[in-house]
Amino acid sequence: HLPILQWEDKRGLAFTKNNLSYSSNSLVIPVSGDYYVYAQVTFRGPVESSHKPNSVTEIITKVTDSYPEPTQLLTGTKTLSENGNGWFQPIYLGAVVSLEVGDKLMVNVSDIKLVDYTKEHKTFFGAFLL
Amino acid sequence: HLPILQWEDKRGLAFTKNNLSYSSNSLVIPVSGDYYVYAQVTFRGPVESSHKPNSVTEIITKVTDSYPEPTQLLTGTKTLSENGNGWFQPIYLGAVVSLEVGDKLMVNVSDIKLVDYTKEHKTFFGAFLL
Amino acid sequence: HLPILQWEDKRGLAFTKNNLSYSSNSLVIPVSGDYYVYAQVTFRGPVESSHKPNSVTEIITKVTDSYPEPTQLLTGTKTLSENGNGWFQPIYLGAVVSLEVGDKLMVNVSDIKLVDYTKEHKTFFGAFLL
Amino acid sequence: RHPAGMNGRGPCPDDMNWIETAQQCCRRCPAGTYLSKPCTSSEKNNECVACPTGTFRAQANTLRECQACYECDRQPFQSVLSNCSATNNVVCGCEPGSFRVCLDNLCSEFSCRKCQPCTGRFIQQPCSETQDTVCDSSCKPDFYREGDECRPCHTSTLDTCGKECQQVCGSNNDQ
Amino acid sequence: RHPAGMNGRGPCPDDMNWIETAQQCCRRCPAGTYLSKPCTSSEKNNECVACPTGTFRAQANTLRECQACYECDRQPFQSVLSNCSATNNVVCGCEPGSFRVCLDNLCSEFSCRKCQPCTGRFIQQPCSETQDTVCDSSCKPDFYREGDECRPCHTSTLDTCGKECQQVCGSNNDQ
Repeated sequence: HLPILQWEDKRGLAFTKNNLSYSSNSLVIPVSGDYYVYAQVTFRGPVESSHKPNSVTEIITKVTDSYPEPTQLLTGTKTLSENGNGWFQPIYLGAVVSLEVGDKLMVNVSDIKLVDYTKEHKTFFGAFLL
Repeated sequence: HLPILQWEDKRGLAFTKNNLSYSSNSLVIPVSGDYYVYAQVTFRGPVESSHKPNSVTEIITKVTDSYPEPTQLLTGTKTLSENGNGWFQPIYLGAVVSLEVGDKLMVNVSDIKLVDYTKEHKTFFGAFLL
Repeated sequence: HLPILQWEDKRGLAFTKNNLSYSSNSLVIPVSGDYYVYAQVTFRGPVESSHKPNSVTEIITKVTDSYPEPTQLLTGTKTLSENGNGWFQPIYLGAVVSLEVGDKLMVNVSDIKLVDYTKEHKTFFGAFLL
Repeated sequence: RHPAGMNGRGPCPDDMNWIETAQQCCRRCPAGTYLSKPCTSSEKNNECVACPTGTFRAQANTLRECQACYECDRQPFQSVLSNCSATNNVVCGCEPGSFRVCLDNLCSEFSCRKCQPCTGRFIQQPCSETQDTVCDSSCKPDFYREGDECRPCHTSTLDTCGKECQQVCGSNNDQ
Repeated sequence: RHPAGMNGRGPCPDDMNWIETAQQCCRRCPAGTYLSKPCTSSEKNNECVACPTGTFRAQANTLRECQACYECDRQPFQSVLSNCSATNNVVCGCEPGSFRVCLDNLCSEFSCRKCQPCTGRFIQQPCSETQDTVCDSSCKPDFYREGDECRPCHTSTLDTCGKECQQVCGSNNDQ
């Protein structure tokens, strides 16, 4: 599977409320219902890495006890046309999904080395019950 | 007018609720109010087509009995700088709009052949009442 | 600081409700709580300007009486790989933030000359209380 | 299994899942079906319904819907290797005579391109699902090099037969 | 100060802020702390708590949390000029021997690149935080031009010593 992003859930702008909790890299759903789930990942390069990526991908995934495999809920994938020097590429995703209590939401990316983790307002992840 | 996208409204992650219904390619508004409306279309190419597109456009449109022409609510338009080989470009749109009972929401695109319809988590469309 | 965008708050699709008000280029928060805040800016070029921009940036910022400096809430920054001729680049941002009564929300951009203000459905800004 | 006590979940036996709404463990629905009505305390079986066409479940589950099948991209040279069934997603590939160009390192997204014919050259490696044909760098006998192509001698005429062509085909033209 | 009457805000003295929940003016928390409990009417001091590690407040405030520190990008040649403290955000820069390539006109985003060495040339301007070394366009004595490089004469051998090289180093080879 694609690498999973880790998130800050307390400091600065980050918070968890209405007993939506964050544990082992996922948002844990406290009550069944329809949620608006969203995430933005800012990718940036180039970084010292063997191969030059030709695309970046962000996927919001659901893991549940009711099924042994993760389910891909939302996907944003963009090819890169930037040449050698520095590039930035934000990908925003958001939609309503039906979730059950205990479901876990996480964010996978094509290459963790390309994620800009330096500022909290550039890469973020959240959900709210409708 | 620009071609209108058709949507799956029952299978997989798709659902309609709170008597928001889907008919003839549009979401039909059951009760007047403010809705957060959103849609993502993933475009991809190249495809066998006479001309090489230099941009892709996604528009969320409203059709209402009170006016003979559709109203453009939200527009995302991006020029393409990808060269010959395969490219991907997601466009996400979302905002609050005031809608009347019976209004119809639909998604138009610049070129239907460029829309990636292969996976439900790459191209999606929805709305919820605030 | 980066230039601040001005917004139309009455005509066309624009409206302010639930005593969320608009004054001196900002949305003024009437009651403390969690808000989903969003904005899309469509950038376009080239424009007659001394230097050729190599990136565009959109930032949703909070100004509050409780702190003398603005706080950056959400940032979308993208490098431009478009060559000489005309280009378009929409940036959408949206997330839940905790706000206090009297806080002011505004949108800053890297270069006001690059903002496509011509159509209300291409560049928009809003918030709603959860 | 889920740690006991996580908001009322008891540990379920291996072949059962905890159903929140029924507040008890129920037998899983087999692959190809989904849970339409959870089991009641009296008997242990859920009501499972077959996945509607266009959806699938590859594994036993207690989900309320089946996953929507992917579709193969109607791009040139793409083909359906195996159709979606109640228990398997569609599998897409490239038609014979074409190969995959991966768009990401997992190759979950790819386009298909025609294999190169190696006209006038020997084939070092035949075209495969994931790689174009590898042609010999030099031309076959009776073929002369023109740019990066190999042209058959018999098609060359006196005036089109440049230096390379004469070297290779020269002897034929004299006869 | 805030216009009076804006939903019950009275104008506060200069060193105080209006606290909505307490419906009154309270003294600001000093930089490096945030407001954990607003002052009650009887005395004027808020309860202020130090910013947890990884966060900071550069100015006096009546905010409910501190700002999260930025992090320096672990890209090549980037360095931490000063760490985040309770009162200052981290400051990132480029290691000595490298310079900033700004990605936007405010240079809030930048990457670091190695300074060019000017081998065989005099340095017109040394490398700085914001600019690469500026090399002289002509080569130093005893160096000859090869493409856009300056090569030392002693490394040239008879067969590698082209026209340029002979002109510059020619005399040395004869001795």
